[in-house]
Amino acid sequence: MNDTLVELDDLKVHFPIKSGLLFDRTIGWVYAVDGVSLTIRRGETYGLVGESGCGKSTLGRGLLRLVEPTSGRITFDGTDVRALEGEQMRRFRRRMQMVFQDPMSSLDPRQSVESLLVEGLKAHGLHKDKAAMRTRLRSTLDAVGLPASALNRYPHEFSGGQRQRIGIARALVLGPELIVADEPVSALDVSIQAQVVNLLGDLQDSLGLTYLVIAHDLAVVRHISDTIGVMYLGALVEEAQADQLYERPLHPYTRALLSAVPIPDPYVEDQRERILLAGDLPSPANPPTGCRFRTRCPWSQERCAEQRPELRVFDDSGQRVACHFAEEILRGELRPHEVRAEIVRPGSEAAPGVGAELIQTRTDVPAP
Amino acid sequence: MLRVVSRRLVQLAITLFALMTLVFFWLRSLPGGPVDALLGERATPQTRELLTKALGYDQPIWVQYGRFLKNVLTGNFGNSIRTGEPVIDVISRSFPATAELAIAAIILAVGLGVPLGYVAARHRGRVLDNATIIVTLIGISVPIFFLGYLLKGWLTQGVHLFPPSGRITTGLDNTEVTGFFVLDGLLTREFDASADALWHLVLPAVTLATIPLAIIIRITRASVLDVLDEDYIRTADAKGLRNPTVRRRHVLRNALLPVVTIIGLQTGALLAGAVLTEKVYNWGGLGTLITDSISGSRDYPVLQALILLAAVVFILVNLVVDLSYAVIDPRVRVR
Amino acid sequence: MPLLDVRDLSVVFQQGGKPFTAVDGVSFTVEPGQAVGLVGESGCGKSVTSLAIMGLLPRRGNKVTGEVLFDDTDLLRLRPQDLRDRRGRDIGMIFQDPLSSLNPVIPLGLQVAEVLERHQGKKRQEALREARKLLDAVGIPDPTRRLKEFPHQLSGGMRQRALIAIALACKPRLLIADEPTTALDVTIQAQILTLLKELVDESGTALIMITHDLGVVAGLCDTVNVLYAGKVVERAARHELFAAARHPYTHGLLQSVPRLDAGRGGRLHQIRGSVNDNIPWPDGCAFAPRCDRVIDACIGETVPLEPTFRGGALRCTNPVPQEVPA
Amino acid sequence: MTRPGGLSTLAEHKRRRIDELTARTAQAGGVSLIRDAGRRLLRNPTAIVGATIILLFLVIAIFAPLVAPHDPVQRFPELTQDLTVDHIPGPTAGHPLGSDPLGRDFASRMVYGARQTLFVGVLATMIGLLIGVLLGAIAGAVGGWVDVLIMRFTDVMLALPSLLLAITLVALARESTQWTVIMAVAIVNVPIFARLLRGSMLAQRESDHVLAARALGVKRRDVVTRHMLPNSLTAVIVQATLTFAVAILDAAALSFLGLGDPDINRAEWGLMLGVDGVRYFEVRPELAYFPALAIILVALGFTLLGESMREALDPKNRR
Amino acid sequence: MRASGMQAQRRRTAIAAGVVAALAIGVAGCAESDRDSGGDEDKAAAGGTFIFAGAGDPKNFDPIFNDDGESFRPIRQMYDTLVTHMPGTAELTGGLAESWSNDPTGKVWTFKLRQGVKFHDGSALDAAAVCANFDRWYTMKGEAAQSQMIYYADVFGGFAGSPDAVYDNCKAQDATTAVVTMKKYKGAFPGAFALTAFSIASPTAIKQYDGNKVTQNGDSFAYSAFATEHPTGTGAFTYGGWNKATGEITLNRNPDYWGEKAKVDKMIIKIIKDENTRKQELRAGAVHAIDFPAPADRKALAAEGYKVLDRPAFNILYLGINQKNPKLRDLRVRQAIAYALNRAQLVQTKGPGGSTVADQFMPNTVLGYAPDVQKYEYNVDKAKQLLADAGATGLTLNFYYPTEVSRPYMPNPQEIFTVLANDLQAAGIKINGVPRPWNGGFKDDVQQFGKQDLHILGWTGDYNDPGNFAGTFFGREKEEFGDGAMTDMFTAIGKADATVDQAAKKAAWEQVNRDLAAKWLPAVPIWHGPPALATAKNVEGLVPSPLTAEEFNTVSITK
Repeated sequence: MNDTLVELDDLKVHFPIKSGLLFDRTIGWVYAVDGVSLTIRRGETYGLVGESGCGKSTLGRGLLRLVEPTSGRITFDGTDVRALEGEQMRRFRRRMQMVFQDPMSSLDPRQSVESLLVEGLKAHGLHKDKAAMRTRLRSTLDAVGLPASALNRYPHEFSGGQRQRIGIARALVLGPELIVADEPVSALDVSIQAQVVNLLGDLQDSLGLTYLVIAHDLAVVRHISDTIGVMYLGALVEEAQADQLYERPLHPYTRALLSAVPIPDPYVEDQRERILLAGDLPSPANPPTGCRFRTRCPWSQERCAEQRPELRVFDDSGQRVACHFAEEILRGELRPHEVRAEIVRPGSEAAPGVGAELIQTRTDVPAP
Repeated sequence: MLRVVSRRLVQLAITLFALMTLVFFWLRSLPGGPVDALLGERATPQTRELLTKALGYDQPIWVQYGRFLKNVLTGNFGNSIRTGEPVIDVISRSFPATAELAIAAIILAVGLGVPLGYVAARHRGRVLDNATIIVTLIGISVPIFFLGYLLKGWLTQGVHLFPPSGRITTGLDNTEVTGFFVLDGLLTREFDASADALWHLVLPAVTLATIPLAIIIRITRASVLDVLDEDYIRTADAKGLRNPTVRRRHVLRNALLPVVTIIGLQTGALLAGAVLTEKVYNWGGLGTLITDSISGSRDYPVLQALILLAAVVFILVNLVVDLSYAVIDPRVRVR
Repeated sequence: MPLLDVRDLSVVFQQGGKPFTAVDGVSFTVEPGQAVGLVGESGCGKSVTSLAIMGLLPRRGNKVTGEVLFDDTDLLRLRPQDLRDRRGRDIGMIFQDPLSSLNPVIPLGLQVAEVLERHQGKKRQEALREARKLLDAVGIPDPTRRLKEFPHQLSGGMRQRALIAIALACKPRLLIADEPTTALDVTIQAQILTLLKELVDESGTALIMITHDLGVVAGLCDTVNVLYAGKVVERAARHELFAAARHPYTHGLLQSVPRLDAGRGGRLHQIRGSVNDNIPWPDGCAFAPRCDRVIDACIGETVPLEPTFRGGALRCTNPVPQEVPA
Repeated sequence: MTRPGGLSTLAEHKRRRIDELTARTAQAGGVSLIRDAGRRLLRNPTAIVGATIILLFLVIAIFAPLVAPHDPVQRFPELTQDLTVDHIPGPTAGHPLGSDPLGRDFASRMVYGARQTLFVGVLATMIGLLIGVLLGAIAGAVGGWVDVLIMRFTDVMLALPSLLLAITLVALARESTQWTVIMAVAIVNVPIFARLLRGSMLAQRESDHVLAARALGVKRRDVVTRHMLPNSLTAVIVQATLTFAVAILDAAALSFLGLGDPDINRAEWGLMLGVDGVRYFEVRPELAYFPALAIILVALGFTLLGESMREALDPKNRR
Repeated sequence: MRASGMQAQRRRTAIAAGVVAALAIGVAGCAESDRDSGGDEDKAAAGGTFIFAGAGDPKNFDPIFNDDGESFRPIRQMYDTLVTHMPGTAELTGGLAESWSNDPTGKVWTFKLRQGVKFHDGSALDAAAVCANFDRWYTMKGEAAQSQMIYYADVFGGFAGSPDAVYDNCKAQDATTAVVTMKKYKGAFPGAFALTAFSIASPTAIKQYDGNKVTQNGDSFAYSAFATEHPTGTGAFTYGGWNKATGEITLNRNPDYWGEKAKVDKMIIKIIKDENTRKQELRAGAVHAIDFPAPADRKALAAEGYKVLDRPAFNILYLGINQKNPKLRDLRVRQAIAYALNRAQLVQTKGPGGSTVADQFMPNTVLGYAPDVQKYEYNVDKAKQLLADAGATGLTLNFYYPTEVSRPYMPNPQEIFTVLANDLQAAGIKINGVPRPWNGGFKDDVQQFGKQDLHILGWTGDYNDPGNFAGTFFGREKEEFGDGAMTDMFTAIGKADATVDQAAKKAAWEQVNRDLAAKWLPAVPIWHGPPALATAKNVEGLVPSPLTAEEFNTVSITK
């Protein structure tokens, strides 16, 4: 039996930048996800790390088709997900669920926990048998460590950790095979993070779930993942087994990332050597030519500007890397040089005023 | 910037065209109208027929529309039914009156509203603040025509503090240059005329300013409170800047951003308020023109042009607001 | 003599109905050139403490008691205008969100320059020249152009650098950094932390580092104060603290954070409940409802902060036993 | 003695107390956000004042026949006999506020005025709300060219200031009845409601909880009706409360301009103020003062309530 | 008191002037004043400026193209008619014609003109000029112009080429004798010669300023320079300009006027539409006289020392009954309606001051007024009885009334309607009130389409002739009354109107009035409500005219 659950092949998600005199025309694209291929095995946890704006969240949503991918192929348990249409897709969602970063905003404040959980069941016609539904709710709540009395309470009455449990319960109640967890702990207090991390682990053990965990915190990802993919500016730059990646990072970006994560141990900290990257992440609307990391890479060469490196299998360990000079760097043949920081303008998506239109309320308009 | 302007202008043109077409066909489908208005009570049926023909109402509607469109595109909005003058003349004569009134009102509203709002915010939760809130709420709730009547009744009758109506004392032979009487008096050195016009301006301007004033106070207050909560004010304080510097440089400038938007909206809305105020004070501006063109006479040519004008003013004012917003707020400039 | 001596600082918010004690008798000192960490989760009072030191808490609706001795002057008792003279000159501060902490409508140059104008009496042109140098010093490329630019035109890291330039413009003797890297990406965080470290080391400025991230403190601070529910629960030199945390909270916190250099898997240590779980009476240890080591004394009596023999302090009746060094 | 140190009975007791407290909050039952906001509202004196005013007038409106001394349209001989063009009888026995210009009992008209005024205000607001919400919901839910079309349409309407639009609408109406006024005032608010709802729905559409619902595989229709609409309606309801005050004032202004409800038999404050109040101001100022006061109070009531609702629902204030 | 008020204002103005002047230093000087340096105030001391507050804008100043009182007011000061009314009455007297006569057929009118009368442009008024006016009207070209000659179309039946045209020709027998020949007799003459619309204008000026040019533009008409800028007549005042921005029409004293020369140097007609504001301006001393003070203000103004001048009633307000409704064809139902109305109370509570209950469709000053018509005193029981007799109990009627309008005979239609409807309801007639804007449907629905069962409307007389009252309403079949079947009424009125002999005419009209009240009752007359004027105490010589046709040459302002 094939143990691959999810396979992405050259997935691209591009967002149009629109502007126009009267009707909006597309004047450019944000290359949020620009050609990612990866495989997630059944029952494993695939960790996706990268800094904000690297496209990791978009990848997760694209995978679930919550944003429509521009091109590429998504295969879930042998099914071509992108070929599913309307009702088919809707029904298929039962098998792949999502856990969000901010449990407050992802839970409809107007609905009680019960109706939040029942909603998914209803959508898939699982609410008909009342008794079975009850049992299901109970067991799900139990699984995430919430009392049954939580059912008739509302999200804002819970603490952050509990809310995230509700969010997980909502995903679990449908009995999915894959859960995409987008920054599941980053909004939580340090002392609560462990609870949720443990919960995710427990659930995987007991239910045989497959996770795609998206996070910026490399330590958390390392802790829970089997395989880790590192994203930079819309593309996967390196992928390896968790330990392998930590032991032997190949891509300069991975190296920098690893060296930047603070470790709560002064002895370690005092001895660490940091690879400090210069400057900021370039705008995904206007990515550099060739290797996207070259503008900040201390090992960059001329070739990096001309040719975009493929994600290639490095050696037998299955570690994959997208760097022309991974071998040279590993062997220490290439010396790092100094990089001048370039000024990077915040992308248009960060511009203020985007969002709900400003609506003038009528108190602001004179009455007679 | 240019993009915003051109986008708005295209929008304006389309809006105007839609409005124009809508209004034209709608008016043609209404009972009464020009024929009735031109005839008075004494017309014979023959005269009525004659008139219908003279106005071309016997022609198919699309012919009439084509003619109307052609006229409008050449800047000809026809003649007023009520006065027989070209509509353009009627409107361009009334415009300065309303503009003068509106500008005075805006100056009053902004000049008083911003400081009052600021003071209220600085005294948040205290008596002064609460009093301001209550007064402004009442200000918003008062029908302004009634307020106008009260002011007029109290200050022009018995005690003749102000003239009860009009823009200038009747018979005062002032020379018109721009149609802004106060300004004209200055330009022509007829200072008594200028003063007289100013004197006439006080009550109407106060009346018209009431609601914008109340709103500007409220917005300023809210906005200042918001800004005071901002992190950069904390930064400014952490720098040890002196209070006046913080207030001027950091608080006011940011607090004025929403106020500018409101001023823009209010300027457009003043036109509506002017209808009431001008009626109360017999102020011969656009407001009066609107009521005169509807009430009794149904002066549709004028009405048509006025609707278009109101739309133009409203949209242009908002464009100006957007532009000034861009001037004040660098964040908007990028787009 | 310590540069800053905070003694029994309390802040009580009185907005709405019940008064809420955000900071409850916090004491600590900062020696010149020393880096002191204030660590705790959200709501533990660490930011309020820093604002209270700076006198930046809103004047209405709260009560600040205790003493904040800076150079033997009690900052809490200074007249507002005198305090303003010190802020920005003697004490600089940087904040968590560099975007909202910079005024969006004022050019960067002026925002740096105005603090020089204020405290060093420089003229605008001179101050701008100085500002250019400062921006350069904090690693902002092409500083001449940046002077005329606005905060939204810079990336997050550059904004934080600008904020640091402002805070350090007058070469203060104390810098308070309130979660300066929380809003930033890891690689940028590393840049900023390195920068801070360099600047502090070079200038001999003392630093109060406020953060929830134990990792950040581990690399930066000499002494670490751990706060819980408005109280200092443990204080230690960083090597001691990370090696042998005595307070169950500190201990649990260290155990619960996954470490990059640790292997995969296994359950993390977890602390029960949430920060909001408070005991419904004034006495006792605030951590008691979540504590695994709770005993009678934790619940019934006020637990004092007692000095430890290694120069730190501990507020616990039943501390974690010291591990035998391996 | 499972834990180090262990627990004595005292500590056990206290520990139980903690657990009880936790349990009690758990059993407190669901408090929805709305109810929570409602609770906050009840603690806000501004809201209380506003609601009290509205409630008071509502009671008067509902029980007008019981409160009013007389029929509001009946002309009383004892009043008409003293009534001339330049004299309107003041209070007499049985007529506490005297006569109106047609010899009707002014007090009764004031009382029934509550009914008519609230009727006009509520109806104008509701109609505007209904059409606006419908348009906004369609625009927000369907998107695409339908959205563009509806938004351009509201643009055209918003190009005229509200009262001006109302005046124009009345002038352009085929008939002049009470309904002309109500509809004119209602339509003026349509674009505001439509845009408000649409904007809010667009924001909702991008929000995490809608995304979450979609991820669950909830049907598109249910996503709109269960998530996007209800959460967007809050803003609309607040706006409606505020609109109410404006509607009454607009109606009064139209009356003053001679474009209001033509049936002066109808006791509506705006009409009473705008027509009789102004015309007979010198003969009997009370004809203006009383309706004006009533209008100001009601408008104030709704503004107070609306503003405090907005405050209560503002996430910024939910600390 | 007045004076002090004005002085006070002047003083304040002076202070303000100082302030403004201070502000203006440096700004001024771009434009030069074109004001005459003489100083108006000194001049005012001599004859003064008389400021009259009128209620509406005039249209233009060519008499023939106007039909409303607001236009006629300034026109009347600048022009004269051949025949005019004695001040304060509707009696005819010589105008530009010292005397007039007509032949026994009633078709040929001979006018003896005054000598030495000159138009404002210096040209002489002679018979040729008079005939030029008559010919101008008759031969006016173009639908646009013709459609605006409302009075001409009404009185003279039509234009050259029209079979209904009344006018035939005009001959200048000699310089001072003009002979106008009609195609048929019309009872309207000679009264109609006094219509302001038929004022005699300078043919030279008309020619010079292209007076016949009326062009259609959009939904309305543009008039010539003659009509708008160079009105040239023989009147006591010459045209001084119309400042539309301030709504002021200035008229200057004509020092060469043939009649009583104006006592003031200048008069200004200030247009103030709101009655309340007119009153306040009068009180503030900014105007000397106002038109149409609100009925409600009469008492207060009089008490404060202002003169409230009632114009003798020359109008009629009636309740129209539309016989298209078969129920209303029954005379008993119409009488029931008449009995049901408490008109005395209506006059008391809502009538303009000095108004009287009308029992017929013309005031008692008009020839043919019959004192002995059936009166229909208020009697609800009788009304109910009549309705029962006619089998019309439970009758529901659509009652149309105008909004957005105020006429001299109908200051407040909504109130009048409400009271009348109330009365009718009391008699058991259900009333369905239908309000329509005056120009936005009322006139259309009522006069053109006759959609109503009942309506209120009225009329202000143009000249003293019964045909101008009852004849206008009931002389022919009208949609307004749906009275197509009442041929005997049309015949009787036609006959009375065609009677040349004055005594016979009087008798015929008296009978018409009696029959209108008792036999036909096509409408119920409500009241004659004279509109008033109010002046400041120091205004002398203003004689109110029943036709609202005051001439201001007699007005003076005392100190």
